[in-house]
Amino acid sequence: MSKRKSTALWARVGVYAFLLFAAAFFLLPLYVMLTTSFKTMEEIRLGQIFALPSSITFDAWRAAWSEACTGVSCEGVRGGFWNSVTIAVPSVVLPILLGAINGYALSWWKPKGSQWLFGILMLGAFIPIQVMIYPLVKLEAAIGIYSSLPGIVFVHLVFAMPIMTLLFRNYYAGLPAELFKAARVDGGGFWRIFIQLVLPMSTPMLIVAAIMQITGVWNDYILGLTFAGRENQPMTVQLNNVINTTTGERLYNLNMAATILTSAVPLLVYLISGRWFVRGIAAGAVK
Amino acid sequence: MSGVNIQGLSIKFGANEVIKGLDLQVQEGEFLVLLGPSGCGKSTLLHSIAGLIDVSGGSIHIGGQDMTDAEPSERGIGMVFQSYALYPTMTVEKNMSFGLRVAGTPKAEIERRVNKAAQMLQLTPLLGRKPAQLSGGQRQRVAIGRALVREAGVFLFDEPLSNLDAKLRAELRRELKLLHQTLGSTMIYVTHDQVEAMTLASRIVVMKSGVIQQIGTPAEVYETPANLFVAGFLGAPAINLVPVTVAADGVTVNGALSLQLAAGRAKAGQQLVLGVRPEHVRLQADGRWRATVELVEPMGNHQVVWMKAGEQGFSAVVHDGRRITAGETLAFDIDESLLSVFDAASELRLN
Amino acid sequence: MSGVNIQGLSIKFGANEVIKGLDLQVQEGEFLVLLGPSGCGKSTLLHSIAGLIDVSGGSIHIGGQDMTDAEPSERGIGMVFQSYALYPTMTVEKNMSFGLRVAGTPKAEIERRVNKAAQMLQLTPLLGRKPAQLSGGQRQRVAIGRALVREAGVFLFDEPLSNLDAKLRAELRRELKLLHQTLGSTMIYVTHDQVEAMTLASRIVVMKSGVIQQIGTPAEVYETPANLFVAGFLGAPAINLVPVTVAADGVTVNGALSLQLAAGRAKAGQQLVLGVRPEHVRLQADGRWRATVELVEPMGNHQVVWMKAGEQGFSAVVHDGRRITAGETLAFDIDESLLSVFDAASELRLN
Amino acid sequence: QAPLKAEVIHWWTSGGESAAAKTLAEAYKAQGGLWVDTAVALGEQARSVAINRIAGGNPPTAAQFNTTQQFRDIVEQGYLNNVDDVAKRDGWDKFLPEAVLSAIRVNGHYYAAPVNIHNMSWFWFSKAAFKKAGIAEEPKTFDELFAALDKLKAAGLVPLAHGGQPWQDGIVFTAVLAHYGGRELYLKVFKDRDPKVIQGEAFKKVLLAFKRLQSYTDKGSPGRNWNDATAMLINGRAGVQIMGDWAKGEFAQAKQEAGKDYGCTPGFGANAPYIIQGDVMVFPKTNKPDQIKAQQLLASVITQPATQVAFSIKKGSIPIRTDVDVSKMDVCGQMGVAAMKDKSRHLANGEIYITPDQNGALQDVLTSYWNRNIPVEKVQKDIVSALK
Amino acid sequence: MKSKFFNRWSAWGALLPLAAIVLVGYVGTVLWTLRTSMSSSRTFPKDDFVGLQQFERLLDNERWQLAIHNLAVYGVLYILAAMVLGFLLAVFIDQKVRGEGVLRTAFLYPYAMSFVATGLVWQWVLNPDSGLQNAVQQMGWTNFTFDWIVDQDMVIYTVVIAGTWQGAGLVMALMLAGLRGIDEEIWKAARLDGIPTWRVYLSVVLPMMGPTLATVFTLLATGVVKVFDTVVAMTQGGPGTASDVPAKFIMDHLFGRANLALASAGAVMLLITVLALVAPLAYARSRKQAQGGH
Ligand SMILES: Nc1ncnc2c1ncn2[C@@H]1O[C@H](COP(=O)(O)OP(=O)(O)OP(=O)(O)O)[C@@H](O)[C@H]1O
Ligand SMILES: Nc1ncnc2c1ncn2[C@@H]1O[C@H](COP(=O)(O)OP(=O)(O)OP(=O)(O)O)[C@@H](O)[C@H]1O
Ligand SMILES: [Mg+2]
Ligand SMILES: [Mg+2]
Repeated sequence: MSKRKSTALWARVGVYAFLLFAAAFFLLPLYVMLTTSFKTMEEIRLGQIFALPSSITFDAWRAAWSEACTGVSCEGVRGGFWNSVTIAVPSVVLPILLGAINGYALSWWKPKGSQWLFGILMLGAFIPIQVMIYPLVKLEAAIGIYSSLPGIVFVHLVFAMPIMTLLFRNYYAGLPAELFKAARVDGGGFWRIFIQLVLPMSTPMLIVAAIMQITGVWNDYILGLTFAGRENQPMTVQLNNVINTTTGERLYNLNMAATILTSAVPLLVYLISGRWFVRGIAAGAVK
Repeated sequence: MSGVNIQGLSIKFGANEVIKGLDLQVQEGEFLVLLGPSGCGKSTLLHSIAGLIDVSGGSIHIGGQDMTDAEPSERGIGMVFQSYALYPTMTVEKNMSFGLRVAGTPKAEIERRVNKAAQMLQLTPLLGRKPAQLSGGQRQRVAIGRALVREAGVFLFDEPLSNLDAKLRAELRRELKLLHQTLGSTMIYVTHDQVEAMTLASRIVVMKSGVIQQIGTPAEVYETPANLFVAGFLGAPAINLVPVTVAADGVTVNGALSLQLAAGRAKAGQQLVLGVRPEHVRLQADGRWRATVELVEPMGNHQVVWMKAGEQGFSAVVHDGRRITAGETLAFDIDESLLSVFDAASELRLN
Repeated sequence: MSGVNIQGLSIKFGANEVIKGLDLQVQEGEFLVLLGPSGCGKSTLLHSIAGLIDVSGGSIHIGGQDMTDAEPSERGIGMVFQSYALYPTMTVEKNMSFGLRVAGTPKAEIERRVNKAAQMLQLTPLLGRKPAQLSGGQRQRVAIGRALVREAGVFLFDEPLSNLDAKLRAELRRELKLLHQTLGSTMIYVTHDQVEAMTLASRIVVMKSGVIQQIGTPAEVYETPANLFVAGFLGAPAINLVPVTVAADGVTVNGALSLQLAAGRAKAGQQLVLGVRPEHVRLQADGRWRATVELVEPMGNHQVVWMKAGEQGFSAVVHDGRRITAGETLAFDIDESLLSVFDAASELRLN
Repeated sequence: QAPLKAEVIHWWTSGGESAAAKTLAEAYKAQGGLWVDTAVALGEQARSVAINRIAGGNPPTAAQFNTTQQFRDIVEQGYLNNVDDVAKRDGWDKFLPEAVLSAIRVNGHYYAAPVNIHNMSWFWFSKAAFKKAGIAEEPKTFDELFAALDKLKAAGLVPLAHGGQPWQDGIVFTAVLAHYGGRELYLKVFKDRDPKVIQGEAFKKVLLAFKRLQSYTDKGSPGRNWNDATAMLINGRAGVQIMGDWAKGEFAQAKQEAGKDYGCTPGFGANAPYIIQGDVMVFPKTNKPDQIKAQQLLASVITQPATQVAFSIKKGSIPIRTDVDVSKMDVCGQMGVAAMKDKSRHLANGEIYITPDQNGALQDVLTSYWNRNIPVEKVQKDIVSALK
Repeated sequence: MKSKFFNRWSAWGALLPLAAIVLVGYVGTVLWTLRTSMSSSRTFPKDDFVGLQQFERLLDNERWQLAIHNLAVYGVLYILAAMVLGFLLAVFIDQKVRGEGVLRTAFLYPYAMSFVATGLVWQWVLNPDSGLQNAVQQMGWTNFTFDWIVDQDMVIYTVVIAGTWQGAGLVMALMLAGLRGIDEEIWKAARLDGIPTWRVYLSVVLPMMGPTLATVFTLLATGVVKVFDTVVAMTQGGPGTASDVPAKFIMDHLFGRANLALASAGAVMLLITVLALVAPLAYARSRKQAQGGH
């Protein structure tokens, strides 16, 4: 008994030790980023990256948010925030929805020939996206959505399709087939089953998909830059302008602050999404 | 309108042919019970009627229409799955109402039907729970409820009461019978409970390895089993089987019994098997044979007595309360008119 | 060594107390059958004995040791889950042998045990299949097999035979009994099948809503039910319950029956309920009462006759083959010595 | 009348650069224009955005570019408007050095407006480090440079602060080739790409000197950013860095003053070649009269003397024309302007003679050589094939 | 019958957008890329045809060979490390630990951050002068060396470390979603069988998560083939070209070096390599499915 208790205790200690160790590994760069963002450039030049800032200054944060100049405009990363939101909302919702529908159709209905479609799509996932930019520009120019909000959303849709489809297809393939049978007897047509039965069971995957898509879209800037048009430039364009200079002076404290600020939205999503990671979605469904 | 007509049905899983050229006519409004050993293809048959597995051959007509390739939802069926297949994310109430909501039934009507079914299945206090929070029997009742609310033309029940206690089962059995009468729907019902089979069925189908062995009323199947398999499968305790050889005159067997076999059905020297139901073995002082009691099983309202006469072991059911003890020797007799006679080679019934 | 001793056990799901201060001693080598209506807490009790749910109060000793907080694997238990809980990615053979392989049992021994169980459960040809490729009954048998190979000190069976056909069920019942005798392990067995309960149990526990109603041998529970619930729960068709009022003298009831009640157990004017098993209602020409037949259910080896005497409906079991038709009026009698008498208010047995 | 709107794509994104860009925008505004800014970090990226937008039919009014072979590519495709009218009107021929003119002229037409001149191979010295190592004077020849480096090494300092990234390796190579190998060899290699010269002894010596410089770097050099290397000079840990004129920005940020805290030279000796590279502004093809007007106005504004000085002071580069007031520029800037006045010192950056592809291949060879122990003969052979 | 037809049609109808995207977005661009790879295009696509010249040049290119080699090393190690670490994290987080939300976010946050900046931090941390080595040496262990990032032979492993740091969190999230979909009763059965927890994860849970693993693997594999940011931000492909990868090679030629044709040839080569690796797998799978496996 007591031996068991003590082994359980040790197991517990082991679990926490591992998690804390892992957390340390994961958080180390964040620590460096944070401390750097509070330092002055003089202090940073000393090269003591692990040292705490001798005195905390918020200048870099302020500059990153609202003052830093990239080109003629000096509004920090704040400038593109609403553009990013405007791009992100449809570019997250549409691919996830379409991915879920695709995954559902591919895994449960399996229309003839669809596996070929999926195969090609998955192969497409292995092409570096930059190679596809030029033809896509031509395509969008031809159909007249180049340099517009629909233009950028369409591109995000294209690039998200393989992963989103894969994600949902494999997830649905793991659900008990009996449920599909029951739903078909209950008279659910393709869409009914999807909306009323499948979607509610997809919460964990929807969360994962949202995490991926939000991160992807939010952090993208090359596509936004190329396809969104001047009016819709996402905030990452500013971020990259801030941190991606080669031949101008580089302000590391500002870079770090800007990076953290720009990641705030995905980070918030990560934190909030947690409560949907519940246990046993499919449990108790079938005997 | 909703009879089911199955012709030459064949179903394969890979190389394994599970249903083999099966023909079955179910009349409209009939209550058909499917019986058969575990793994004989009962669930597979129901699934194919429901359109949930693709058939390898043959046709299925429902209500006169060829439904072999129709969508499950098109077929006008309600089904209880052996494995329940409840929707895990929906509450009991949602589970039951899903089909109706999909069909666009008016809200009030849905509520009425769900409440009616919940009441009948004693699920009312559980309507708000999710399947994972239910006991096995409760889940099974939700599965029944989900089928019932559909008020379909054909109901397919796959062992719907197997996880319920005897009392509830008896109640539900009665409710189902009532429902069958009021709705007039066709019911195809798989069960392993012979009481259910006997009380519910207008006809019983006995299957073995994907092949139908006999179709008939409960009494027919029980009293005049078509072959050795059916005889042995029905009845608890099982029928007593006695191998015998026909004597020269063709109607008396082993010198002691004389049987009414249709002329020409048996010839001298032929190997037969006699089937005697345990309840037809009468322990009476003036019996023609004697046997030694080996084991007595008290069953509440009756006892089962396991005996041996010579090499032949057999059982008898005793209803009076008399004390019988192992080791005792008793006289017994049987009524020849209630005997079943089978050919040992073909296993088919002869009388 | 492996008796089970449960004291003051309480289990809650949220606010819902499913097991309420339950005490239960199971002797080593005993075959205890748990009976109770669907949702009364049987599975929950088994799960708590196995250590699979945390108890809210009370203690569980197994083999004399406090195991309330022990790991399931340390309790020396084999269990069949009501929902089977097979490992979906493993073959039948792997499913059965997994526990042994992990425990480091020698290969030959594993093979021996698995083959033995597979043979007993008629699973040998299916050893290479995955659970999804099995019929319901086959899955259930795999679940039994997985428990059996453990040859544990305590076996917990949660409705292990519910999805099997009567014949197989009878065979397995016998095998389990045999196994129980050879292994000498303690068995706690949930079933809804009264034949199983009667034939297997050394004692029966009847539960209701998480509370034990009666513990006793099958005969005790059946013949002298401790309260109205137990009486009504056991027996099919159910016991006939007749509400009566005690006459002035305290021993005759409604002027027609005289009962042997212990002095002082009932007083004049008290409301009682009499319980008469259907098989104790004897249809005989010289019976003291008459009733009209409402429904006759043929059951193969017996008939159940539903009758009405005045306002009181009741059933009788008839074993001789005589033809009874609905509408007929028959005389009947009952044996007062076999009556159960309950207090209508407390529902407890009085005689 | 509405101002002439000009959308400009450029990669001046750092603080100093954007201040410089702002001077252009303001000058443009003052003369009746409206600068619409599209800043995109990294030259490659900005160029590819411009090209994609041209291809997609939504070109900007103007785009920053480099006068490399790629510039000639898009001219050949007919994607650019020329600014011959402006050049004629403003008389570019008169005040722009020939080196600049030839860079923006294709088939006799001017397809770009020059913005500034960069020299990417300056030598920077840390006075603090030199003092610590006991070096009294900044080197005047390449041999003195090696001597200084040796002294720095002996003093336990990092002699050469270097960021081991391919483009920085390239900068060092260019500097060695121009200042150690000399002007003739430089042109033979880049302009003529003469295999015999490349496999000859003189070039071999250049390569060996280049590799010798590598031995003065510290272990942490690979992957380091150029400004971290500059920081080593600023805090006196390292003595010398070879880097473009934008390094001044870092010194300025650290409040160090040219000539006082750090030294600089664009080469050794009075006749040392001055390597010219410049940013230019190109004007994608459009038929809209408004846009063409905007393009021409912009071309004109950019090249005006006042704009030029204001821009270069902020940017750290030097003006494209020498007829300007340099008094506000720092010592290094003035050195640059002085060098620019002497036409014989002009030397175009190698990239102008070779395609980006060849340049890249050359960079691959150099960077391998810098980082690995490869026989110099093989490197010579590889360079021949890279420049083929 | 009408409805069966309708449902089939619905399924196809639902897949139409996908089909359009595949056709136009993928098949179209692949064909375009293939075509371009056989031209002499530089900054802009050209219509001429030069046969397999670009491929010959590619195969001759030492940098490309090194990049492919690095990709193989990186691919194997990164996928392995990210999957193992991600799975372990998911498993440990699944032990009903306190602060699950915080931990989950801590493991996931790298995925949210622009690698342009975090790559810089990794470059600092791994740099022997400024980073870990220096810090540890100053704490007294003067013999401690950790200078992989400046070591030709080891630098690719630092990319693996940083890549794993960035990607493991996502793997964890996916695995966690998969883990939490597993029926509680299976766990109970395994506990009764006396299977040690780690063994349950390994022998029961992991096989049940087959589809999740496939997802994760594919996800990581596509990431490997396209790996670019990580390398550029951390090492710029250096020291020298020691940590070069095909995507960087392609990108360099696409933009900086204005050699569209060679970049396209690189992309085609990559695709062919993937096809060569994937095709037998896909074929085996479809064979297995056709035989009625699950
Ligand atoms: N996870 C849960 N949350 C809430 N209530 C639960 C949960 N699991 C079971 N219950 C309830 O606890 C009661 C007892 O359940 P249990 O499974 O023990 O019943 P049982 O006696 O095994 O019934 P059955 O014969 O139907 O299997 C039921 O009323 C059930 O609804
Ligand atoms: N997916 C499958 N692949 C291969 N064989 C299968 C599959 N499903 C069922 N079988 C086999 O088909 C046969 C018939 O199965 P079915 O489920 O119809 O039996 P059943 O009569 O319902 O039995 P039970 O009474 O045990 O539920 C069984 O032997 C079973 O093993
Ligand atoms: Mg079945
Ligand atoms: Mg239960």
